[in-house]
Amino acid sequence: MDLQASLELALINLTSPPVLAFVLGLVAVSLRTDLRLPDAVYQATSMYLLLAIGIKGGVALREASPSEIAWPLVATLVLGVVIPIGAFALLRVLTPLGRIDRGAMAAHYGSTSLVTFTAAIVFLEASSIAFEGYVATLLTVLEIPGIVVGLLLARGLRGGGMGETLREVVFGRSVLLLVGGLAIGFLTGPVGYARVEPFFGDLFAGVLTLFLLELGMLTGRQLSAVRQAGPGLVVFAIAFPLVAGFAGVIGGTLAGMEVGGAMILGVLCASASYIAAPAAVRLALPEAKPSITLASALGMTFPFNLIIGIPLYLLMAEVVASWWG
Amino acid sequence: MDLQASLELALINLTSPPVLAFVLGLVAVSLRTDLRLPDAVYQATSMYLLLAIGIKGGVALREASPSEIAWPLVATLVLGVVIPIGAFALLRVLTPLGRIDRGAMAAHYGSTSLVTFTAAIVFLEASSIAFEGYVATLLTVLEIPGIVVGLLLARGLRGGGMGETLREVVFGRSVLLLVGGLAIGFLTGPVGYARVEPFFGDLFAGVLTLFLLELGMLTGRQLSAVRQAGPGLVVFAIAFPLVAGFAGVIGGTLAGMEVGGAMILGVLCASASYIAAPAAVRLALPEAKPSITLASALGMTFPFNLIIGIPLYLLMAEVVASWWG
Amino acid sequence: MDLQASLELALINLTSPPVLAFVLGLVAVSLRTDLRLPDAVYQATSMYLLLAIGIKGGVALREASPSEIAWPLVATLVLGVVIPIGAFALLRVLTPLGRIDRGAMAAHYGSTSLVTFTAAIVFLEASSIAFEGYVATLLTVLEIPGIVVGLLLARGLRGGGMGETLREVVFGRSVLLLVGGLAIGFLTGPVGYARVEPFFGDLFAGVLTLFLLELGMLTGRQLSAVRQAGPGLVVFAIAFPLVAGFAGVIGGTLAGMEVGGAMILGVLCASASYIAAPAAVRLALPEAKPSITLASALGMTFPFNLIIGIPLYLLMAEVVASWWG
Amino acid sequence: MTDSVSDFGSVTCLTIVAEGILEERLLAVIEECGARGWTVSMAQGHGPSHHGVSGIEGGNVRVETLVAEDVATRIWSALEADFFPNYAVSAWAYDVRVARVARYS
Amino acid sequence: MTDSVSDFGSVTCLTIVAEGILEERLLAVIEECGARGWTVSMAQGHGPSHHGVSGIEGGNVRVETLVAEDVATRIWSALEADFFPNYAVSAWAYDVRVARVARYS
Amino acid sequence: MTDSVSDFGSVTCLTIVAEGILEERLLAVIEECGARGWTVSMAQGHGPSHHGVSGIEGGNVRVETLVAEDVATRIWSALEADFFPNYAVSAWAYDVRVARVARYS
Ligand SMILES: Nc1ncnc2c1ncn2[C@@H]1O[C@H](COP(=O)(O)O)[C@@H](O)[C@H]1O
Ligand SMILES: Nc1ncnc2c1ncn2[C@@H]1O[C@H](COP(=O)(O)O)[C@@H](O)[C@H]1O
Ligand SMILES: Nc1ncnc2c1ncn2[C@@H]1O[C@H](COP(=O)(O)O)[C@@H](O)[C@H]1O
Ligand code: NA
Ligand code: NA
Ligand code: NA
Repeated sequence: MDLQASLELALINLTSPPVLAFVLGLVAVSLRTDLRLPDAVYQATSMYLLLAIGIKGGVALREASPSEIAWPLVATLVLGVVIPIGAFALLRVLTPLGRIDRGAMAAHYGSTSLVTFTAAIVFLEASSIAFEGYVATLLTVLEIPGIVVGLLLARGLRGGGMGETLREVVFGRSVLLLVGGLAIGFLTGPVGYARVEPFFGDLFAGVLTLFLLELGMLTGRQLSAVRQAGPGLVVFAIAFPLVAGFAGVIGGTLAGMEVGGAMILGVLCASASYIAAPAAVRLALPEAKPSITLASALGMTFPFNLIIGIPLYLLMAEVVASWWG
Repeated sequence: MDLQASLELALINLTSPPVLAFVLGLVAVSLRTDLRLPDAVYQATSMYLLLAIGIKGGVALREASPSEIAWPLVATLVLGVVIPIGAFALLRVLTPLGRIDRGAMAAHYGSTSLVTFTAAIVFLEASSIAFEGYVATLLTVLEIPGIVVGLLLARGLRGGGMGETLREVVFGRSVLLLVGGLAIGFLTGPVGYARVEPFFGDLFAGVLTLFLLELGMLTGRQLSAVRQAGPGLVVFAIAFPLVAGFAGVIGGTLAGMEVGGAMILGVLCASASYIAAPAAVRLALPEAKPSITLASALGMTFPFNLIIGIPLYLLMAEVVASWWG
Repeated sequence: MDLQASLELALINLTSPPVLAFVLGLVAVSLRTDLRLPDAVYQATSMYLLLAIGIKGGVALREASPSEIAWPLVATLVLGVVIPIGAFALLRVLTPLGRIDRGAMAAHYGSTSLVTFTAAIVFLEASSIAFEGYVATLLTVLEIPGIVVGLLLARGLRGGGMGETLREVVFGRSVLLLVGGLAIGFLTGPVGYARVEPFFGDLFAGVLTLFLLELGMLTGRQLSAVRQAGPGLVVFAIAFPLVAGFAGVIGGTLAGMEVGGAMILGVLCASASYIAAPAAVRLALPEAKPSITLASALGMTFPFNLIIGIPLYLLMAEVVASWWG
Repeated sequence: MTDSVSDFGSVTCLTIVAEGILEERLLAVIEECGARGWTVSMAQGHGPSHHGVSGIEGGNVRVETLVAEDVATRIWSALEADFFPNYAVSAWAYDVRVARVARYS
Repeated sequence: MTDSVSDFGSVTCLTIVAEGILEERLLAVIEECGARGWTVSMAQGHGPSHHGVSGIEGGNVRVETLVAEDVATRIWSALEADFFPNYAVSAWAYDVRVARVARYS
Repeated sequence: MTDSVSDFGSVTCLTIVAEGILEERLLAVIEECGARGWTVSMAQGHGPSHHGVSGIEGGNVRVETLVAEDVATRIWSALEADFFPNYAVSAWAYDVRVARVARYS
């Protein structure tokens, strides 16, 4: 893909309604406009997004042959363990953060961002680039190990109450909706899905737009914390996604995925969770400072991935594919 | 229809997204997962379902000729009076429940379940089996008499405040939305409806899926009450739907409805209300124990109908039709 | 257009689902039915409507050439200043209202009603009458000047805190969502819009129906205030929309708009705001009595426009066009 | 406008939490007993008379009403007569200070 | 960490219910007067100055703020000067016990 | 049914506002400490330990529980041990009058 094509794709991404809504949310905060999606609707919206992505993943999973999906699953699991360890180590070099805060960060970056993932999907579809339908399965698979590894890095294996915490994470609402959605999609298949597609499928990009408006406002309110972040954290929040994204792209390509699929695995690795991980980390590592993880994950990495990262990981995937091909 | 076809249809039903979401709700409760549709969204969702079903029924009613719909209406009204009386009598035989509680149960089983009805519709559409569009009208018609008869059985005619209570039921939100929707649909007709169909029509199955997730959780929390229910109540909760469903199928067939339509009337008769009736019974018969009616209607009859009953009533309708034909 | 065609269009309007839902809301209140869209959902719904209309307007704006839209914009701005002044003056003649209350009324009638606008759009689309897509842009443009002029008429230029108040209006949620939506639609264009159209486009009429059910109830609860309104206010609430609507139709026709577009500009001028203006007036003119403005704008002018006005302004536009043509 | 001292005073704040279905009835009773205002919000809850029905009704309703003592007593009596025996209802009262005390009594 | 006795204390809980449109302004006033925290929820309501506008605004806002007595007095004055005369606002105050009293004053 | 005098009494109303994620844990703690009921609603808030995470969690949770004094003391201790040090939590207590006092203690 030449430069011009890349720039065009980047522009498609930048001018997609979800990304623009995110920017509108930032603008609203900076204008001090009193705009807020009511909590009840916000909660229902995030339930919708999790369930919808799960169902879609389940339908796709059913259509994938076991042999086709085996290697991508292995690659995803390996990345799910390696990435948080890498984050934990890199943070030691770049920042003065203590063990607990680094473990919290590792949990966020080891897990994945549903919204970045879907923005990437929307981007690929808008650009008519093919990808494997089962990527939503990979999202679900990558959701949990990163969090668990991050918590273990922070607490060590001996930590009391670790079992109960893991229960809270694994049986928490995010995972339940994702995994439950996967099961629903898998069992109902394309025929059953067709009946609910107008709701869970066609509305997805629009609901995401509304959700990103709210996330933009949340991010806008977080900007002061971003400004206070030391230079090390800023470097991490930008550099680590590039490294992890590259690892994901390589992993996906090695596992035999298409360019679009490898790019998505890159996005999953590069993105940091701000739905499942913050909740889990709050419960399990209350001493960790949320202002640090949020400033980094939501305040810097998320917009970076949304605006610059997504087309970049596609470029990476194309370059890497050309090495192999 | 041979056994294999029946099993296939049963499987289609069992693996439809709404039924699977109900099961996911049960699972969530058993895993003690903290998942709940916010009240505001839950209320709006039930408003949506009632209004949508009413509008669809109204549009269909307009297209039905008076002669075509007259007998089905008569059959429905007769069933609406006979079924609660039957329930009241049968409960006397099977259970030690007092007059008030039996009246409360009669009100629930005399009325109908919107959700079971729509699951049946989704099922018929998925199986490409034809049915009369005006069945949503029958749903509305059957909603009220059962409740009134049940309350009268419990209280007798002399009961003070009966008038005010009836007013609360007849002018309550459920009936208003159903009847109001009917009127809107009837007046706007297919042309007007086409403009709101993407909202009230296409999204229906998806919204129902979300609603059933919540109902599954409510049912899951009710399971301890189910376990405490005496054997008589369990027998009633399973046997009565079969009897009432059969009566409905016969009534529909005699009234000249198609197989699909007769099956739906069977479903309406077999199902017990848990939107309109619990509210009306709470207001009018506060001494009745909600744990009994809910355990029976939501905890046993609803899942039974959803999972086993729906394909069964279709089988009944086919058998009965073959007798007449 | 002959009388029969007009009556047919009036009937199409009267039997459109949104108008019927409004009537159902009135009926619900008169039956004392306890029906209410939960606040959280109501707020989210109005956010949705504002954002959706903005986005649609932005997409259309992008497709309009500057030369095409210049005159309509000028006409709209002129009308946005003239109409509130006219309202202020006419109220002095017709009613005993003081300066503050007349300024409040001027702000309401100078601004526009999103819901009346969209009912008019739904009506034109149902009647297959063409109109310029950028009318949603005109809605946004007309939203603000009327409010500002009304506030200035009430307070005069010297009023302390006027700056802060204007800030609250211009950066308030309504304007932010409309203008933000415009920007999103403009930047994303038809391609980006296509992905969110199922949500922001296809659902619009249905969501509007739900919203109008709630507005019908709000209006119903306002009816006692309407009954108390003096005859002068009643005359104003009916006559002024006719005058302003006619002015809008003339302005639109002079600016070179199609019949449908001129009619929409008429509707924008004839309608009174009850989303942005009440909020702005409450904040800036707290001494003004909301019961008066609401009784007039929501209790009389809104239903008048919805039921009679919309087809009437179309007739006007056709007549005026025939003068010019 | 700020001779506030004169109209400061104490009234009873009565909070009633009940299954949502009762909202209309509760507000009617409160008004009949002489309350001149109320504030209503949505809530979830659990209590001794727990049964699952409030979930199906879309939760509980939480009503606060500031009233004079005699009005509070009348509302209590109404609650005891018509609501406590058969419904899931909790209520509690405490004294609060208000400005413009005449509005609440 | 649990030498709680030392920092237990009493502060004023001020509850303000107002038409929703005022949320931003109320919170700004509260903060200016010295409150260090607040809790906001959605509500519906009815009162002597009832007019239908709060329905259109999406309901009322219910603000609770725990403050020291002097802060409460300042907020009262601000309410009396800027809010009571023209808006639908009710407010009431009562004393509550808190731990870590320093956080609220 | 209305020998109300006999069972009127005073209990403690403990209000706890915390980041939403804690709802399940708080209710478990409250129940363990002996509370027999609670009322939960959604809220937004701001306080000394403000950090943006409650927005992402969908807001705060506001729990009210009426309890006997000893239960209140136990809940306070649990809050101080497990919640105050690390979470955004505010709590306050005051005395309220209830009928059927036995239900709350
Ligand atoms: N001890 C309590 N503290 C706070 N709220 C309560 C308490 N007991 C009951 N409630 C509330 O009152 C509602 C009615 O419950 P009940 O007291 O069981 O009749 C419950 O759903 C709770 O919301
Ligand atoms: N007596 C009262 N008890 C409880 N809340 C009240 C009372 N009076 C007014 N309110 C609340 O305060 C809001 C403002 O009303 P007002 O007192 O009319 O200015 C109302 O909408 C109610 O939510
Ligand atoms: N002074 C206060 N008054 C009322 N609510 C408060 C106050 N301080 C904190 N809160 C509430 O308690 C939550 C937890 O905050 P914090 O006190 O910062 O731990 C906040 O989000 C508010 O909802
Ligand atoms: Na990641
Ligand atoms: Na039935
Ligand atoms: Na106007």
